[in-house]
Amino acid sequence: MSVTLKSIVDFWREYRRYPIGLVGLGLLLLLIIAALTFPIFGDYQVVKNWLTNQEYFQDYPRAVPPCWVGLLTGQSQTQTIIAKDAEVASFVAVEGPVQGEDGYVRYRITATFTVTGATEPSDVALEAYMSYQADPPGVLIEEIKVVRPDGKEFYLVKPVLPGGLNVNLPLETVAPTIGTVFGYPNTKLPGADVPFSLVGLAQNPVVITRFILPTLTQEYGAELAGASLSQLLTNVYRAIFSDDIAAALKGEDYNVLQGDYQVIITFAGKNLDMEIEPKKFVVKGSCYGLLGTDDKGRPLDQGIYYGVRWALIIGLLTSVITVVVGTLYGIAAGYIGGIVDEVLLRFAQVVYSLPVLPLLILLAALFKPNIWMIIILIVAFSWPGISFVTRSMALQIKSEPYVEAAIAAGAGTLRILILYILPQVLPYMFASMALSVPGAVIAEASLSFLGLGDPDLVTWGKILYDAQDAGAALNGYWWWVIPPGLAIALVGMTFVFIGNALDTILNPKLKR
Amino acid sequence: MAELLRVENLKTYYNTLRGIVRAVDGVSFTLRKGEVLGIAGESGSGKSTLAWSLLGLVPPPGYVKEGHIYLDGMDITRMSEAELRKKVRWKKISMVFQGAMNALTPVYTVGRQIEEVFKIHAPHMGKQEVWNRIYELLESVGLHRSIAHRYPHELSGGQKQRVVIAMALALEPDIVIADEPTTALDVVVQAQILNLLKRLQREKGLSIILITHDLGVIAELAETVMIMYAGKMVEYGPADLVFTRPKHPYTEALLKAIPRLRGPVDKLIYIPGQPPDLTRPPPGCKFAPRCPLAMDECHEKEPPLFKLVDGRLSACWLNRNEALEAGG
Amino acid sequence: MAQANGDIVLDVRDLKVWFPLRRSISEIVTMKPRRYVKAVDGVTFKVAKGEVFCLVGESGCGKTTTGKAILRLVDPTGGQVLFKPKPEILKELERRGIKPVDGGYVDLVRVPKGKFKPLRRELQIVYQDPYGSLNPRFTIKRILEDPLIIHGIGSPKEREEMIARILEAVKLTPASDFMTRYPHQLSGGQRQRVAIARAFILNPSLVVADEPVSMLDVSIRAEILELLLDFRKKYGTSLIFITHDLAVARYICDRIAVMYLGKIVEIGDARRVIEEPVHPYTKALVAAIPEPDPDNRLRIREVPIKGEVPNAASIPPGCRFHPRCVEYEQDKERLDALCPVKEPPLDRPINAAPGDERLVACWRYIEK
Amino acid sequence: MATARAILTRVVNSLITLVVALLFISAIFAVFKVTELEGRLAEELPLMLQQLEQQYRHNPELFEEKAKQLEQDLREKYGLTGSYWENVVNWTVRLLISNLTFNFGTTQYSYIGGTNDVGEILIIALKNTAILFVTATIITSIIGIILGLQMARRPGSPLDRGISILGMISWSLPTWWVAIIMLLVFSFYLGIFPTQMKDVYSELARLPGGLEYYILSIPIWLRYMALPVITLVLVSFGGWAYIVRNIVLGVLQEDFVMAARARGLPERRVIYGHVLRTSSPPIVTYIALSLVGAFGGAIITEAVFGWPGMGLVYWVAIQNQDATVLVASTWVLTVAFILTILILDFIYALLDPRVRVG
Repeated sequence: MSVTLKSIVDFWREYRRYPIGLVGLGLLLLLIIAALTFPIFGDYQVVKNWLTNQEYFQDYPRAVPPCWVGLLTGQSQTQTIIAKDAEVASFVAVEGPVQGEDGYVRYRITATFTVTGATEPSDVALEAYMSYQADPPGVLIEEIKVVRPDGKEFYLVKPVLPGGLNVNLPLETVAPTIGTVFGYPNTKLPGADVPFSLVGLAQNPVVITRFILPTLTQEYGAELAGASLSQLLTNVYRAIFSDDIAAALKGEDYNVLQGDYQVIITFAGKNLDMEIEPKKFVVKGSCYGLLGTDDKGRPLDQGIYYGVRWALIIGLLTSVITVVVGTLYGIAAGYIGGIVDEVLLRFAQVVYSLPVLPLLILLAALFKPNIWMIIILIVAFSWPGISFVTRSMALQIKSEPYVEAAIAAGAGTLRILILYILPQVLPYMFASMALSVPGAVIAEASLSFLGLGDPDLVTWGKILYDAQDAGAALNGYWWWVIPPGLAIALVGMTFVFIGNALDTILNPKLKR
Repeated sequence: MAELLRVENLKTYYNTLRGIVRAVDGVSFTLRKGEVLGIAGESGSGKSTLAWSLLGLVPPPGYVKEGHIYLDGMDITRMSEAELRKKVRWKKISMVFQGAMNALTPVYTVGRQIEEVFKIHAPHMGKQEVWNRIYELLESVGLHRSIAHRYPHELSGGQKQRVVIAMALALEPDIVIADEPTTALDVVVQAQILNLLKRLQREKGLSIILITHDLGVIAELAETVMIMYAGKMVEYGPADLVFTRPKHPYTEALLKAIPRLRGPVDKLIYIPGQPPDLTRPPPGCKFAPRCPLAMDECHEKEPPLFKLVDGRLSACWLNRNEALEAGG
Repeated sequence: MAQANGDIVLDVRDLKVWFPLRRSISEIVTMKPRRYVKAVDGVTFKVAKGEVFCLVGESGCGKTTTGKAILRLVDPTGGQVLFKPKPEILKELERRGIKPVDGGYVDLVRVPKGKFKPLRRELQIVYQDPYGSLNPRFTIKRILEDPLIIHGIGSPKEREEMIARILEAVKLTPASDFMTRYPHQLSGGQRQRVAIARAFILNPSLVVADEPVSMLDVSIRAEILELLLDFRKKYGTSLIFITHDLAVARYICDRIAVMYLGKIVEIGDARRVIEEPVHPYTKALVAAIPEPDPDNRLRIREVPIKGEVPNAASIPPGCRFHPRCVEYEQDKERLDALCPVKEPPLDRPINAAPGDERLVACWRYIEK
Repeated sequence: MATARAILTRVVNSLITLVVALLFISAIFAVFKVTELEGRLAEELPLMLQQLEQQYRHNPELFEEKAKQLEQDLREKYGLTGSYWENVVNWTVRLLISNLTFNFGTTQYSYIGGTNDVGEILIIALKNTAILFVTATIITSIIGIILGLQMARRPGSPLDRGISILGMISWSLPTWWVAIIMLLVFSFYLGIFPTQMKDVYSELARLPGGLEYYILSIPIWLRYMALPVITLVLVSFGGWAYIVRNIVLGVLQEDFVMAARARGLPERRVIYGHVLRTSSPPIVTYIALSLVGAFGGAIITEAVFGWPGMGLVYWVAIQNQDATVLVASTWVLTVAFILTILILDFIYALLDPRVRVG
């Protein structure tokens, strides 16, 4: 026992001398930690919904870069906020009931957020549970406005008359009901989650023509002369965040106005008793998280974080099985020798000279295998390389005088194999295991990249497939392309470094 | 006879991780024209390093620390690589390498490799002339000329050794260094190769430096013998004297350790222990720890090379009284 | 120590080891018979108890293969190897269903591989290369313990004592110091002593020593030879000593067999054979050996032999030495009907001195 | 004599490999095909039977007969007359023949060259793949060998360490990913190179005919090839250099190197004439191995660049689920691949006199 321990200690002493090997070991530790901590720090829901449920990602900004980019380039960005349940309170305030002198009871939702980026947030969305009772039934929306940092108020809903003058009429005649805006039957609203989207509202033709345009023309009438309706229709949302509202509306250059914004929604009704419970508040900023999002809004950091475990599983499992199969095959061929060796060797050569990837592609395209099948397929094509080396090692060790001396001392075949041949082959096995990890990881990634991976698995290859499918390179979505590839390379490098150090220790010819 | 080569206090060291290996540590000798110098020593005594030093070919991390090697008055240790190549190697000094099996490039025919030597060193020679010379060379070492068109792996050990000797003679150098020229050959072939060397040496008046661990082989050829131990020369003198009346305990022990083919079967003696670690040599005489005659002094002070009455050199304190002077 | 005392441990009769050659495609097509490398081609000799028997010859003459075939490390193609094990081993073999040939001998060639194990205690080998013959991953203790474990000898404590004793016997002292070391921490000579210890730890009746000193420095060879002779004396072990060096053979051997191309050409008392060789090949061998005698420098050494050793796959017909034989050349007319035609048997030479037990395979000397 | 034997062994080996590959490809496709056709049959047959039943409502006996006839006809049409495995075997044989005769039929999708004949598509694709791959391999080998030699001559030097690490890193990079990055940098951000390499054809179509065509087409080819070639070279030269270094380092320790130096040969001659020449057989072996390794990555790289080669054919065929083209291209690629290895084997035998004779 102590002999084994001593040899391990000796080995470590030798290994320590290879900085590259130490780097590899450090990286491996990091990767293992990453793989193990996903359940703690990762968002499993994201990964679960990644492939199947696009709805889940509707709150995320789409195809936005990571937020740290702003720090590097000096360009400010608008942070994405996705607040749920309890967190919502820090962004959204609900006031009410307020009994107005005009006989209406009012409730007001105020959502506050900050725009710091050079581009406007792609959406500001709110979801709240609402239920109400009113007599007479019906809830009106008195106004929806955005209060901008420059103090201007941008009305999305404001009761006005076609003539442009605000007349003191009862609200019922001028204000829309909750259903007109939010699409619910206006008579009775039982308790329900009601969604609100700034983009949705600002791009809703009905809302624009009935409410927004009248208020805008009232204010910017002169400046907007000559702008076409369709222009106005498409540019309303941008105008909300523009330092020059009119220019933005006309589609001219403008800058995003930075600062604190408030979205205020006021409900009103006679004898209104409302329950408003904000559930979710979302600002789809111009950046997201550590690694940005893809074109479906999926947060790439989670996908890549999750991918670590599968890369390690695929890489290690494939290489371990490959090496074990190859080694046993090689040792068997080498040790038995004779005609058996000849046949085994010939077969291995045949498998070896098949073009692996095309065959893998064919198999994967025809039979749509799951990840375990893919691993088995990769192993099926990659064991011969190992078997050649172990075969010649077995042949060489078999002819060493000390093995013959053991036979002369009466040692049986099993004893020779286990005590004499295996210990010599074992270090080589470890080295080749490490060195064949990158190949396995790349092979799986390649299949996934072609869209032939396990359909139920989020892997780096699959993320890259989506990127390629969306033309990420040609659209400049570098954050979608670089990190998954780097992650693959990192796993590969980890094991190449370790394998290389092992190889150098085992192969004295390469030393110095 | 004229002095061809003079080596003065040559020190060739290797820088290794474990420390400096003093492979050759202060060796001096001269070689006259037509003289055969045998250098004998066991593994690790520095004899091959000495040979490499003479051609300026010490492989890194080795280097000539100090000393001079004068060839025709020029100091080889001061020469640039280009000068060595043009003036010394093969033209003046050629070498028959240890393990001739591996001294030939496996991918070229034998003739082509000899041809290359002429191409580099005698570019004026015509192709026909060169090939005639190649055939002549091969025949002079007892090979058929068709051997020129064969690859090294097609030849037997003895044939390869002959080819290597023929190649060494190509430019008619003054000195041939033969490093273990017969090791790994069977006795019959060994005898043939030794005969060949003997014949060539006589015919051409060659100077040969013969390096081997086999005192029997040295006795076949060498006029003068140098015995090396742990990078030092311990005895140097005419073969007749060194073999019959050794003056260093190491030489004496070596001779007594060899079983003989003729004469009474004496009990062999052996030298206990093993050669010193050259990175940490013992103080005093390097042989003292294994020497049956070692005195206290031997462990402390390194003996100089004493020049004895009969002209021999011996590095042993026992010879102090007999010595004419302490040379070295 | 001659064989006269009749206590023969090993009796090798007509031993053959042929290695089949791969046939080329044209040979397969033309259905030519398979060719063989006849490494050992009918070798016969006896080894007495406590005797040092030498096999000498040039590389490729089959001396090592003969040694390994006796130990069944190489499978013989034919012949008999009669070996007399110690009584307790013999009993063990009988228990395993191996019937001894008369006189307590076992034919090693006919013992099935699966039942050979008890015999391994009796037959051991020391190799030429001290660097390759010890498992680099085992400590010295483990190397020496392995044979004991394989044969189930002793408790761990007893085994350790045995190892200590044998290490002292091969002068690796203090034993405890060497036990924990690995082979790479030893010098060549020390390793060879470990190899000898391993061979003798099972107290075998026969040890094959395959060029045990040829890779060692001259200054320590004598010590290793001494050690082998010591063990022989102490335990009465018989030694088959394989060497290419006639001088070493003369020093250590009682009897000697000179091999050429898989056959013994001359066999007899070591001193006699070397000092007065009869077979032309032996003569050539003896003549070829350089000795540290400065007088040699002055003469060209005459080696009475022609050409080079032919390939063992194409052994010349008749006497396999005749194409290189100088004496055949000289006496061609008389010998032409014999040498190139008929293989000479091993026989007493006609002019043998009385008491000379030597046998020679040469028509020139046996033909009456 | 012995040379003939060595060559024959290699040819036989390649033939065996081809047969195994052929059987393998045909058989797995047959399994797929039979399964697919069975599925189609199971879908179509009930519908047609329903129709038939309507037609022969009044004559159940005739219906039985007609129904049997219908199933029989359909099965024959699809080649599904036997049991499942019989069908697979039948299909395998059918595919074997079409593969062996390179008679792959047509496809409904459009690939390259404006043809629907699978054979023609593959010829164009293979040619383009060869152009790209051979160019890249030649450049890589030259750089790799020169760098490797320099590294071996000074082991442990900054150059040696640097390239070694680069080699290790590139060993862990998927080639096609590097291709995406290259596109991102050079085509998207810098706009130096075109993005879709298959556009080379539309550009070539604009050229005049005759001799002028050949002269003018070269720079166009070069412009479109540049980025893919740079990518392939960039990814593999480090690994090459590292392997060459290790092979050469081994050879440098051989005795004949010092012997050659002792003969006064100039260092260049020692290194290139003796060391490199002796290292060349293992280096050629390594070329073969690296082709095996790099090939897969390279064809996916083609797909990324839209280079009109086998990779693009694969990519499109996978998107279209075009099994016919997939199988045909796998077979063609396998044949090309095994032939390449065979040729390299011959080169090896030519370079190494030991193999040439023994």
